[in-house]
Amino acid sequence: MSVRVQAESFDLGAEASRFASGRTDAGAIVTFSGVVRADGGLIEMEIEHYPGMTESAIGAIREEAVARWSLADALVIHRHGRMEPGELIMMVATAARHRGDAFAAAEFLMDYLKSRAPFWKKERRGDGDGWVAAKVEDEAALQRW
Amino acid sequence: MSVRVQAESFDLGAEASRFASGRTDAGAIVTFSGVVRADGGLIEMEIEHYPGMTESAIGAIREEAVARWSLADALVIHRHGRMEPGELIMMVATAARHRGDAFAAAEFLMDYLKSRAPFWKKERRGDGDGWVAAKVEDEAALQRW
Amino acid sequence: MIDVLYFAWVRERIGAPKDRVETQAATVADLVAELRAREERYEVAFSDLSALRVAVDQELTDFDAPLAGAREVAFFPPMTGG
Amino acid sequence: MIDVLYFAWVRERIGAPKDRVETQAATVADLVAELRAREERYEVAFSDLSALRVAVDQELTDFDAPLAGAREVAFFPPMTGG
Repeated sequence: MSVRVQAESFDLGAEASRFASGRTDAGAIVTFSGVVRADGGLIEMEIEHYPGMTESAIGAIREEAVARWSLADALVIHRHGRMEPGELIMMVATAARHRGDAFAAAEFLMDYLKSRAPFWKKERRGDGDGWVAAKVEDEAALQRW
Repeated sequence: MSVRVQAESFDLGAEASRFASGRTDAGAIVTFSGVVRADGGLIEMEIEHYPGMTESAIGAIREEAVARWSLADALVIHRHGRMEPGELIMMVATAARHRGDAFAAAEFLMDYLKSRAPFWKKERRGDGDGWVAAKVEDEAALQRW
Repeated sequence: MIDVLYFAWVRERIGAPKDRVETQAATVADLVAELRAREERYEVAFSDLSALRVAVDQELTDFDAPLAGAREVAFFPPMTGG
Repeated sequence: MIDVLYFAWVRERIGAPKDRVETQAATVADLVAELRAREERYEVAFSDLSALRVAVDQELTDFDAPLAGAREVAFFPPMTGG
């Protein structure tokens, strides 16, 4: 399964190993993992999503990356629900013949997941809760593709 | 150990897990892994290196990446000796607060390892052996940093 | 009948994740106008459309999009995935 | 006495990984001239300096680099790591 949207945690090492194993066609494998940072007294992060649209939006983004950079493979795992600082939120992995394509495709996937996949992060702190605001630079990052 | 030069194979999953675990300071973790491709009937790849200089050159490249992108951590593992198609040649991992820095630092490390770390690849094929020629585009890639 | 879904702070302001709406609205903007006229909490949630995004049948679109044949419309703030 | 190291096809053409050389060469280029005068295989290995790289005491440098105090000089083709 190349796109997974799940509440459960996942094992980066096991996923990276499985993704990389047995490849003799792709010389370059890139992974990106997003971790909940303990900034400013964060107690917990809760991610809301739009079931149905999440899977189809990520699937479409993945397909575009695979076609655009002739990827041998691409994987996206994204969690929703509650997670604590230090926990993995999501990962992407890309496999390509050459490193330039694997890096570009991974960055493309991340830029699109940030601003075009229907997830919303809420932070729980000692002094209350708050929705994370979208960053202007994340929207701007899409312009380069 | 943040720089390892070794003949032994390594476990991408275990390395990635160890590198990522327990981070609450860095929200973004990037790994790159290089795999021996089975192109054109490749039977085996043999990598020669310059003991002593290899470690110091990679150490210096790593330090520069850490300083330039304020990385929380960076790891480089590079093998020498013989390896077959499908085997991992090397990996880098970077940890930063934000994804842009983690990606840029990983690409910087790769560009420098390609052209400035003293490794030389020899390919063994059915029709004979040959040293891999340095690519003009790999040397050119250094200009962007 | 259209299912209208709300996410994140839009859901919180409206106080519900979903409405089923009987509407003849031709576009998303027309639907928004109908919702705003309902109650104060809708008026508040939709007061600044520049802070909102919309999907029709699970595809991102804009407020001019036609609603003919649509089964599901969702309103939410800019996404913060990754 | 300086250790002169050869890697990859430079090593193969010279037929040895290392020489210990007694030299008064002031620069890398002077050392190369001395080596080329030794034997045919050195002449062949150093025939095109643009295809070679040099490190003095394990630091990359160029053929104009001075050798005063150097303990180790290495010649090799452009690197192909990663």
